[in-house]
Amino acid sequence: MDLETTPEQYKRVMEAALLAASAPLPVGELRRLFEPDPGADLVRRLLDELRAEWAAAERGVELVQLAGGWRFQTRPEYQVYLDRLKEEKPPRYSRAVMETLAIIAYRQPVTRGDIEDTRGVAVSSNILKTLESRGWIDVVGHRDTPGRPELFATTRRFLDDMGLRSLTELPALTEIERIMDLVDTTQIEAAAAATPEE
Amino acid sequence: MDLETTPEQYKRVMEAALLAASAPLPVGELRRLFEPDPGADLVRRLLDELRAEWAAAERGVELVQLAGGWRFQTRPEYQVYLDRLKEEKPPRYSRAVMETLAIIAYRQPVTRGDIEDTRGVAVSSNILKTLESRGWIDVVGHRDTPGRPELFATTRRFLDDMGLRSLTELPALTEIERIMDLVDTTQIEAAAAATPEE
Amino acid sequence: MNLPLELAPVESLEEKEAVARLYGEPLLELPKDLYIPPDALEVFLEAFEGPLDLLLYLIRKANLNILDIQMAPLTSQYLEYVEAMRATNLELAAEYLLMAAMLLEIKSRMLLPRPAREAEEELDPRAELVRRLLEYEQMKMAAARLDTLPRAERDFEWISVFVAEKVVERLPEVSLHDLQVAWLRIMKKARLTQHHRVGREQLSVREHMTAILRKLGDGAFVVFDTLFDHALGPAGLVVSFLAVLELVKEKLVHVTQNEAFAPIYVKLADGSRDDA
Repeated sequence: MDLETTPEQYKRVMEAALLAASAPLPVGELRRLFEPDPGADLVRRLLDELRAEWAAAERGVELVQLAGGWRFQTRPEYQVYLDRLKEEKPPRYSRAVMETLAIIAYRQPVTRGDIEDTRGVAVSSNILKTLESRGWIDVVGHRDTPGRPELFATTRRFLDDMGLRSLTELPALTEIERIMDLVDTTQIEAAAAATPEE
Repeated sequence: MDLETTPEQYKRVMEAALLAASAPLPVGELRRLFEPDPGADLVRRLLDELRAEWAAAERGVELVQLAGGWRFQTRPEYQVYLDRLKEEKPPRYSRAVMETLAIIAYRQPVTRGDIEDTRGVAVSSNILKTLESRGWIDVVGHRDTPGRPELFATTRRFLDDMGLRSLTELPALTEIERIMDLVDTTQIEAAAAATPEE
Repeated sequence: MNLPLELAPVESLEEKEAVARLYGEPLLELPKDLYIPPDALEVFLEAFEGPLDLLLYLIRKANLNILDIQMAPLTSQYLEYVEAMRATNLELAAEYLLMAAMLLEIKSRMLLPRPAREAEEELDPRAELVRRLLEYEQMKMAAARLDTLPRAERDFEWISVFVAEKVVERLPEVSLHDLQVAWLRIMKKARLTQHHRVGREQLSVREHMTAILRKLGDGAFVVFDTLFDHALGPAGLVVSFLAVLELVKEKLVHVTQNEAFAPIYVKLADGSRDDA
């Protein structure tokens, strides 16, 4: 009734069991797949081979050894793809965060005071912290005025994440600003909301 | 930010998603893995390639197309091994359960009364509960007769679990149908018409 | 018309299985006189799914064509079973009695002489029973076949490998378009449109301002010349120079020169303690 039990066949059985398992399988458990018991050493050796085979094939799934045993799991690099299958909507930054980022990007280097002047409202520390922890802005100096306020600018990382080579590739606004005078802001916002995620 | 997107890379991503999925993935869902959308044709072609690759490697796991989409599953020949790791045997369904399931599958949508007419015995609530909790049947409506009895039908999960892509892939009923042809059909129909609905 | 109904292999297997509990006696060889030990009768009857199932069995046992049922022997056999059930105090399902009544009714109708003129319209009293038997048999066989299909969890397992997720907060995605919209909103709100036109040149100056500030980041004096990357070409150098001027104007850097033609030094306005 058993399939032929070459080392190759052992591996195929272990692989199927590991792929189908809902929890890590310890070596002792994997030995139970076979009759007679192939012994811990053989099972361990085959596990190592199996791990190497999957690694060599550069698959999105890898065999890993954990405290609780062995299991297949997706490689972290693939999370970005798998996340797309999730139903939940991607989080969005608040309008305040986006406006602050825009001011820093287009007017850098700027102080918090500059941002507040432009937006007409106070800028909470949380907003700046959000952008700093994202690695998109940092402090590049201090303005030589009373209080020596910090000067914020965008980072290399910001350009990378936006797919830009330089700030000059930011969308030029003069043209649009002229159109803006004719268009109500709410319309633009509505259009922006309707634009599919890029 | 994305990995390089060669056909090979596409396949690795789809493979990882399919191996990790907890339900069959339809083509439309698989397209969402990529930006920009590679289109249904490319995804289908790559799925076929992927299935062929796994089949050629003679693994214990195969890629199959089901009603709900594509999914990896272990090959039945390997079950004898995998069963050895199981704490408890999967439920064996009684004839009453299987007959009820067959009537719902082939005659859907049907009421409990329809099932009882066909089987000639009362259908216990347990039987229907067993099938409902397995996710194989559900209530799809009510018949517009006194008491508004519930109408049962099979689910997509039923097809998936049975390895079917659609109800038309259910085993054919031909043998009996051939015999039915030999019966004086008019007589039987007349008899059926004469029988008051219960 | 006399086509013998053959049981599907699966089904006959199942039948044998069900009655194998009867002292290993195959079902088809049960004694005709119906002597079944009372404790076995229960098991025997449990093997049936109901009166239709029992009738089908009786028809098969007598090797009858289902379409040519001899009502008399079938009915008497059926009644013997029902009587046996009653005698052993088995809980008698209503369905069995109902079927008995139906059989008797069919039998009696067949015994009645038919008036000649009605003969054509009169239905064969067995037709409804045959229809139900065939319908049931069909579903019974379908159930048996359904049971042989490879089934998840019994014959194969689903694959669902663990998804290794970094426990990181999911970060919002921001597109250039989002940025543009944000900026335009500010412009509109602040009515700055006329005063602050941001074009490519300005941005390029601002980019260099940031770059120079980063070069001066450690607060040390830096030789003016080294702020310029000659690889940028003449246009780039001009922009860099404009950036330094802008930084001076905005009081972001200090530029010092001890004497004419001496090296020019630049340092952050917020530099070290000796800045004052």
